[in-house]
Amino acid sequence: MSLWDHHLILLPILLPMVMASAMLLFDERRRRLKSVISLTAMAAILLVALALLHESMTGAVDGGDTARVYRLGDWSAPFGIVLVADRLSAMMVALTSVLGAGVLAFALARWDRAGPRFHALFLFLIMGVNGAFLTGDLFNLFVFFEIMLAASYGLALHGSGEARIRAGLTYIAINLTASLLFLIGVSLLYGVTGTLNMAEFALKVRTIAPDDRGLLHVGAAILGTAFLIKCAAWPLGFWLAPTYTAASAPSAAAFAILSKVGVYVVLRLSLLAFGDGAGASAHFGQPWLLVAGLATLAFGTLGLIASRDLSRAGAYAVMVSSGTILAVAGVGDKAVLGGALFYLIGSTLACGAMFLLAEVLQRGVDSGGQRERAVFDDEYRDPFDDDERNEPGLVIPAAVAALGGAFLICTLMIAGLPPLSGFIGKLAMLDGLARSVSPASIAVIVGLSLSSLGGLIGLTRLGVGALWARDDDAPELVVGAAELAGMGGLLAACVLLAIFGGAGLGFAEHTAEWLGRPDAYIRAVLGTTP
Amino acid sequence: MSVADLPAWACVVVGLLALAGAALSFLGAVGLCSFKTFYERVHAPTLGATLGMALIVAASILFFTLIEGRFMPRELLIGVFLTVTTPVTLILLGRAALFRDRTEFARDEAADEPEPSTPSLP
Amino acid sequence: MSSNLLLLVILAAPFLGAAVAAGLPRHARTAAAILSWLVSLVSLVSLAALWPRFADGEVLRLAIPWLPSLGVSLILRLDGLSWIFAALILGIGALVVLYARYYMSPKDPVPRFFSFLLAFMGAMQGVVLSGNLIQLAVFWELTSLFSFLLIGYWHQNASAREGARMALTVTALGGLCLLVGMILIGGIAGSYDLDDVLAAKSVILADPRSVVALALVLMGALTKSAQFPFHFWLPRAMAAPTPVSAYLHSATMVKAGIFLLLRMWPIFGQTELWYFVVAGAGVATLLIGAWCAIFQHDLKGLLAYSTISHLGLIVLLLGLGSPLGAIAAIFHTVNHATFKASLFMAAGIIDHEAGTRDMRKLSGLYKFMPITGTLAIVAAAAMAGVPLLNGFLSKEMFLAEVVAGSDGHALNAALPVLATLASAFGVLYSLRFILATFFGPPPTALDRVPHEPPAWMRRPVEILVALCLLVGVLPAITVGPFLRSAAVAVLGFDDLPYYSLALWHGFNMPLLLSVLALGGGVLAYAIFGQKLNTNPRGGPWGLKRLNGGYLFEKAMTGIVKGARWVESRLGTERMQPQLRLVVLAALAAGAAAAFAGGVAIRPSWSSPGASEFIFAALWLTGGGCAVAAAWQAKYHRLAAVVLMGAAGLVSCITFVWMSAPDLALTQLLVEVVTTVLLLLGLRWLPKRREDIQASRAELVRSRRRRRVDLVIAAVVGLALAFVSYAVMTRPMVEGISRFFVERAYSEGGGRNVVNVILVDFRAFDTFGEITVLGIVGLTVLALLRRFRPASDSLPAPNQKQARERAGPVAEGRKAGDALRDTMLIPRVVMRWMFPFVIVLAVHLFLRGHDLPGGGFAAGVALSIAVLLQYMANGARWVEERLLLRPILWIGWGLTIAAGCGLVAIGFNRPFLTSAFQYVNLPLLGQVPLASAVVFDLGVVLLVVGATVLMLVALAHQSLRRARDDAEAEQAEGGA
Amino acid sequence: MTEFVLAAAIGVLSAAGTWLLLRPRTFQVIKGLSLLSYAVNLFIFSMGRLRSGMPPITAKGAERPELYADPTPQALVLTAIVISFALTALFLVVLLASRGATGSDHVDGREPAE
Amino acid sequence: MIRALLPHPLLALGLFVTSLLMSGSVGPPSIALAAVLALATPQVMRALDAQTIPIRSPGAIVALAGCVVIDVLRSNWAVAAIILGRRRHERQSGFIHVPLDLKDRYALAVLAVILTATPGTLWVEYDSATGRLLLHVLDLVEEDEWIHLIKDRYERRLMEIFE
Amino acid sequence: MSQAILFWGLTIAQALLVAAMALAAWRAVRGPRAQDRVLGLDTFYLNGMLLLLVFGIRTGGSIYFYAALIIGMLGFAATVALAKFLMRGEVIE
Ligand code: NA
Ligand code: NA
Repeated sequence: MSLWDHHLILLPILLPMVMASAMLLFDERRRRLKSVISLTAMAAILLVALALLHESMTGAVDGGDTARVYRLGDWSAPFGIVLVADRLSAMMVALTSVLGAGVLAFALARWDRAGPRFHALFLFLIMGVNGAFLTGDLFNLFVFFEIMLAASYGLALHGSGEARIRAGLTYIAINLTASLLFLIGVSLLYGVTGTLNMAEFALKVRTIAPDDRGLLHVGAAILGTAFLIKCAAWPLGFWLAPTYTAASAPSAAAFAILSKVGVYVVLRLSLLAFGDGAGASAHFGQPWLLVAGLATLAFGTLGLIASRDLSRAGAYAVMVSSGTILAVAGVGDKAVLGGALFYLIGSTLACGAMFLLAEVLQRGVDSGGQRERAVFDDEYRDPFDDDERNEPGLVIPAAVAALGGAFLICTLMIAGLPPLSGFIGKLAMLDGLARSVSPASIAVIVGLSLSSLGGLIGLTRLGVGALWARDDDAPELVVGAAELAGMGGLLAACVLLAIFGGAGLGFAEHTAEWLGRPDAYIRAVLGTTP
Repeated sequence: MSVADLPAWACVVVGLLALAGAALSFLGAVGLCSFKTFYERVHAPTLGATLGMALIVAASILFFTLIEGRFMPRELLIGVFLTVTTPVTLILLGRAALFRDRTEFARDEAADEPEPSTPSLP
Repeated sequence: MSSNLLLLVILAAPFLGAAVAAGLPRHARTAAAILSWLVSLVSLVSLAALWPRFADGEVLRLAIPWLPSLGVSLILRLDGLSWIFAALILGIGALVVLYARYYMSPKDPVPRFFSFLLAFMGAMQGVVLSGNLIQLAVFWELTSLFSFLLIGYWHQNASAREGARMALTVTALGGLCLLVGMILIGGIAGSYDLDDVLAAKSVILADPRSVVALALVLMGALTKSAQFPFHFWLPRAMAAPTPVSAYLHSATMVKAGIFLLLRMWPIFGQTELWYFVVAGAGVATLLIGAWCAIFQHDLKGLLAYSTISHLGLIVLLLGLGSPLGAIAAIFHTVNHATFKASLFMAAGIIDHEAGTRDMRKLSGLYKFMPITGTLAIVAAAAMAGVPLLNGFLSKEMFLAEVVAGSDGHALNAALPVLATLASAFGVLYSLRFILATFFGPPPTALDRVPHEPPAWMRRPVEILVALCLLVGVLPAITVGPFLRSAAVAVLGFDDLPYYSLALWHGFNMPLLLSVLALGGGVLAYAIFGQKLNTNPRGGPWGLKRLNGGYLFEKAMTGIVKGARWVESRLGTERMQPQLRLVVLAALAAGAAAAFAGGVAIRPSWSSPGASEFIFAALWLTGGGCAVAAAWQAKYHRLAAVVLMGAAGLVSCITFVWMSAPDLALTQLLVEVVTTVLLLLGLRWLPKRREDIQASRAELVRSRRRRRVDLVIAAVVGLALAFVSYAVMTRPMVEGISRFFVERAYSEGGGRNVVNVILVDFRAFDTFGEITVLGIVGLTVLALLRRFRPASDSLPAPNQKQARERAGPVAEGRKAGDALRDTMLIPRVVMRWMFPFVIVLAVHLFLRGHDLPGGGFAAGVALSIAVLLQYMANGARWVEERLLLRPILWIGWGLTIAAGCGLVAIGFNRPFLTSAFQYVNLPLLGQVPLASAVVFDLGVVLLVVGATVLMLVALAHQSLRRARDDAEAEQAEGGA
Repeated sequence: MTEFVLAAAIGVLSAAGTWLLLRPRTFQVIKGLSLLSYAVNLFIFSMGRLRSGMPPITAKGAERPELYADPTPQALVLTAIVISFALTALFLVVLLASRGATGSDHVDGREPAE
Repeated sequence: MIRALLPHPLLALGLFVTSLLMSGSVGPPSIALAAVLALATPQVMRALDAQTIPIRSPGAIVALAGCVVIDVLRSNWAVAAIILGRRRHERQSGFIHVPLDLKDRYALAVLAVILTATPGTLWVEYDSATGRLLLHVLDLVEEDEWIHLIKDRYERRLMEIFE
Repeated sequence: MSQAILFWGLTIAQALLVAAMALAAWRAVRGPRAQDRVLGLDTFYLNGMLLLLVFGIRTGGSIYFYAALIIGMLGFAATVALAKFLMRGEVIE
């Protein structure tokens, strides 16, 4: 194993962090340099994620699935912190970098100038998200959650303005409370199991004294509540819509991955520690996931229908996506889970694109920044003050057609209609659900179908309004090349996912199957046979 | 040397010094509560901050010097810094109180009830 | 050419053409038309070329794998039924393209139109060529989608937007039902492959789920084919350009539903549900459509309702479940496509040339456009079922089938009557179409003189009308083989019944009914014609209330309103309820788990010593302070800050008491900084007074709210206390800590285990934690740069203003003297404390690895040193003297920490691997050198940077305000 | 009894914090979060069980690891303290910005409409 | 040279001792560290443009210190007595003005620290223009006596040391 | 006996200091004016620090020292800020 190959898993976390730190060392006004650095970082992470993905699928001795483990500080698990890249985490990192690259490209049109230090905050966000996906340690997960959230607070407020601040206040208050719950949960789990390592925790769940199991469950339940808040599960996710709606487009688009971090952790921990082999704790909390997922799905769909503008619809689409996956996780059927994972990829990209699109279509409503003094003299001035141009750089012709096409793809993806990848994911879930008839699966089938219809109704209403029925005094639709590249990249990924749907779905199903075998993960991390 | 091996005189001295210091400081706190006006109350804690503190610091230095078997005067640092910094606080507080009493802006950010018996102010 | 390639061409050519057309420039009308025409021809020729390749009953298949794990592949499957539908789609498509070239205005972006049209054509091909249930549903939804785009082509018109949305919503709803139905069928049959499914008929019918599946599939078919009660979208879709109507509503879109029914007919055609739903919907649609058509004034409206009626007829035929009915249905599908397409095109020509489609304005057009008029008359006659035309033949078969099946159900018995009635209506509206438009006095309400259209615009109509005649006269030769092949595909060889495609079957019941209908229709026109033509309302008599479109709009508005209502009821954007929910959810989750799992407490209450009592007294005080802080936080913020400080100190003492000196140090330092931060912020908060009286109702409400919150808070407290007590009284579990304690010195090089954990064992946590601090610093800066204080907190604080005025005033004092005197003494002390605090920080930093302290504590201590200078001397003074570059420090701090971790990689060890060594230095002796110290140095730098940044950015707000005020004053003075 | 006292302390701190967290004024909320983080810090700390006078500062090479107070929760608390400090500062600035932008210190940025 | 290296010798000494005390040991590493800190840290005082403290009479310092210690002890006793409730009725607290001749701010600072650290007296306000000090006294028996005490016992010695 | 004197001396000293803290807290709660509260906090800190010193003697360890030193050196920063806020309405000018 070559030098870099060994440390590959570190890069998705370290690279954005180092780049962001380096950006703090030079002048804020060197935009081009920053743009190049951030885009390069995203591209590099994508390559690394693909390499990790490849490794996770073929790295085992028998050429099969494995989890690559990186021991930070050279301390072995469960004592030190380990990073673990398996199919799921590598997939999530790859997804993050694709989304991140698209969003970043879009932001280069003008949004990265709407406030100071956008690139640094953005890279820190990526660092936090990737860390949350890769870490194999519960408390380190908390730390990465905080990195991600801290950056998200900055990005949510990026560009300032009353609406953002108002929504941001609630967002921060709720997430701070959730973080406290996270701490309570993790420490309680430590208190009864004596470990922070996820793999060892999974082992301890199996063998814990019956007397302690109640406390263990209390800890898991509180932790679960914290994660459900991040997933924006009903009734804990009302913060999502106002925050994402108010946030600047690139921030909101990047946030499409944040709720997925919550979803990821729920999947990871429930399948690792509370899977079939967990004895008396097997399938702990699963019914609640089902209920919360369905409620979220329903509420998100209604919210989508009720939305008055596209970015809000995008926010509810994020909720629908979370609800879908949670509900499916609540059914607890591995065959269905594969579809859900595939759906997760597509819906995340589509929700991200939706926010970007909403910004372009609703441009002119948002009134840039306010003239204010810099706090420090070395801090650059607000560029929106310098030039009143509000244009997104190079403007491309046929904007309406391009945006119409983009909107169409977004709608199809979010509503899960044929023929794009949103549909394939839904189809796979429905297909799996239809095979085993149970009240739960019927409820989820109905929920998925109705949410598709609701998504279609809501989005066509808004899209017709935004694209076809524009007021005469509404500004002409223009889209910058960078914006289109960002948006188009995300949507192209959705289309590619549909074309290579067979391979993608196969991957997702294998991943679900891998998640159903936690012993392999545990063995890779702890080096012992459970 | 462990605590059990401490000579009897040292035990007694350390114990009494600490007790006296604490008692003085406690007395200061009592004064803080029992005096009628702020300008009187502000004098009370100085008991603990000066002699009370000094006694306890002395107890500590003596104790650790004996325990460690070498001169351990590091608590002096605490004494010195406390002596230097406590007046700063008190001066500022007294100044603030005087100013607040002088001006009519009795109700402000740190809203509170007016002093029952404000003495004649200079 | 191989049949596989040809199959692929049939499907792919339209989509490719669509992509190319989309890329054509806006004005390339002719190019786009030629392209589209060529594309349809290529596909049509390919289709024709395949005709000889499947002899009776043979099926051509081409499978392209797509989603193997779901058993969903792209299967192109060509049988007789597909062929006839595909031919219809491509043939009429080619004619519509030709027609559209002349119909569309050069002002419109015509290439886009052709692009959509070709894409739609491809989607239809996909439906009819599907050899896989899921694939069928996919293309089905695509047809809905492209029809949406086509109907909404003139989206500047509100009616086009509404029509498009309605069509999409209804048909996509059906499509989703279809999808779920197909998934169910596939699940029952064990495969989505159409051939497998058709072969699994008995399995499917035996499964109870099949009823649900059938209902869902029918939902798809009926919505698509505009069957009652989903028929309303079709008339609204007439807002589309006429070529679209001619295409979608004669031969393609609406026929997809028919195609689906035909596909499912072999499986479900004989079931009860099928009969009641399909036949019931068919007969209702037949009658309602015909009845409504009678009253239309808009030519396209009339044709739209006529289409609905004819689709009802076909659906009714399929619903009857008899093989002959199915054959008749296919036959009528073909016939209807030809005459209806030509009629739509004719209506379009009239619209194009006369400028209106309103029959009340049109009159006597025959004189102006005799050829078009003749063509329209022939086509309308076919629609009315006049002999010698194709419409007559299939209607005869229809009537025959209705009569033949008129025993059994009451519905069956009534069918002949209803069918005749509907046919009479058909005659009536066909007559109206012709007579009101082409005959009578010359038109007066037109704003131009109508004339014949360009010849090539008429050509498609001529071809279609010729087909009507040809089929009408020579059915067996023209359409016989294709019909037979399609019938075989549906019914199979063995079950193919005898039928005759002849013009004359002798005098029989169907003929009688036909004659009755013709006569009745003419008679009705004679009586009611005038009244109908002038009917002011335009709506059908008796069915005004049953306006599906209106109800649909109502329903959609209702859904949106309902969703908003639910959103506001089941959701909230207010912070308090959300936080309450979060707290309650956590409580509920924890409680549920505790009750389910059981949490036992094993108290260990040994007799408490004096020390325990002191500890208890300490917390009695601390707890009291916390409660008092909570109590005071609303009206006495400063008091709350003070009391919180006290509670915090008690926590710190607890940490010392319970062997956690590092925690005590850190919390103490953080406490100081937090207090100052809060005080810096307090200045910008509004004054809050107890004496402001709220309304009585509000008081009651808030009291209730407080009571509830008090209960919640108490429960939270109890719960957390209970859990922590339960854990604390349990024996320690053997965990990872033992390892840390054992190895801290030997492998981490430090005696302070906590610090070794922080900078070595779990340095990655610290690495993340400092990143958080850095990020927050950046965010704070960003926020404060745009900070705008509320207007009432703009002026300098009262104290400060008064201070400048009042005080022991002596002559010759300047502004600021008072402050300088006040701060004289504190300033001296605070300034000289600076180096001492630095020494403290250095010690905290250096000893951290062995004793309480560490990078974070050192960093905060340094920040406090800077802070003291700020408080003593003011921001301006400090910044003139000290070089503060907090952002740079943050950057360097992070870089150093990361770089220190990266050094290990150079030695091929994992990130953050630390090394330590005892070095023997001259004079100093053995000195420990750990690489973790460098890491900790990064921590210090970052902490100082971030903390100073936060403090200073906040402090600068007052300065900035003063500066702005001064500038504003200056500006005013200058003006 | 020490355990009981500390548990009670955690209970009181968290109850007071929760009560403040649910109040309508931003300043109350930030104070609530601070009190809650005190409570949570003590809670985390208590997960390592209590031990007086045995800080995890070893001699050169620890002979009896079980004698020392559990260092892990202490390390966790330290991280938690730092993070909660940072986020308190952030929340403070946001609440100030909210007050500045909306003119109100209500958590919803507007006085409740009655 | 020496001045550049040691701008504030007294401060350096203080820092040296402080560092040693903080180390809690007098081994070579501690001394080295203390020396480095004592030499390096005072450099920041340059940035804060602190003037060097001119110390004239070391003897006076000792005298003053002794004086202060005695006064602190005495007033501790006095205030404790007051708190314990003796002379509750006749006792009167109040402000007095003390005209100061002292101008040096370090001297003033030391005086402020002494007065405030002594229980029973509180430095409240000083007006640099008039040199007038406002003092709060817990047990105000005789105003002139207090003024005399301050000027005689402290101010004179401080002037000896600083001016 | 001498050990007992030491033990009880220290115990009572601790008790007295905690009592002093309680009194200071009472002053901080009671007010009546803001300066009283700040003075209460200052006294609270002072007695807390002394408590740590006595605790150090009782346990014979030295871990209390830095905590006490920090209170002694830096604790006043918080009180200064409070006092300055009272006086000026702004902590940093
Ligand atoms: Na937005
Ligand atoms: Na005094």
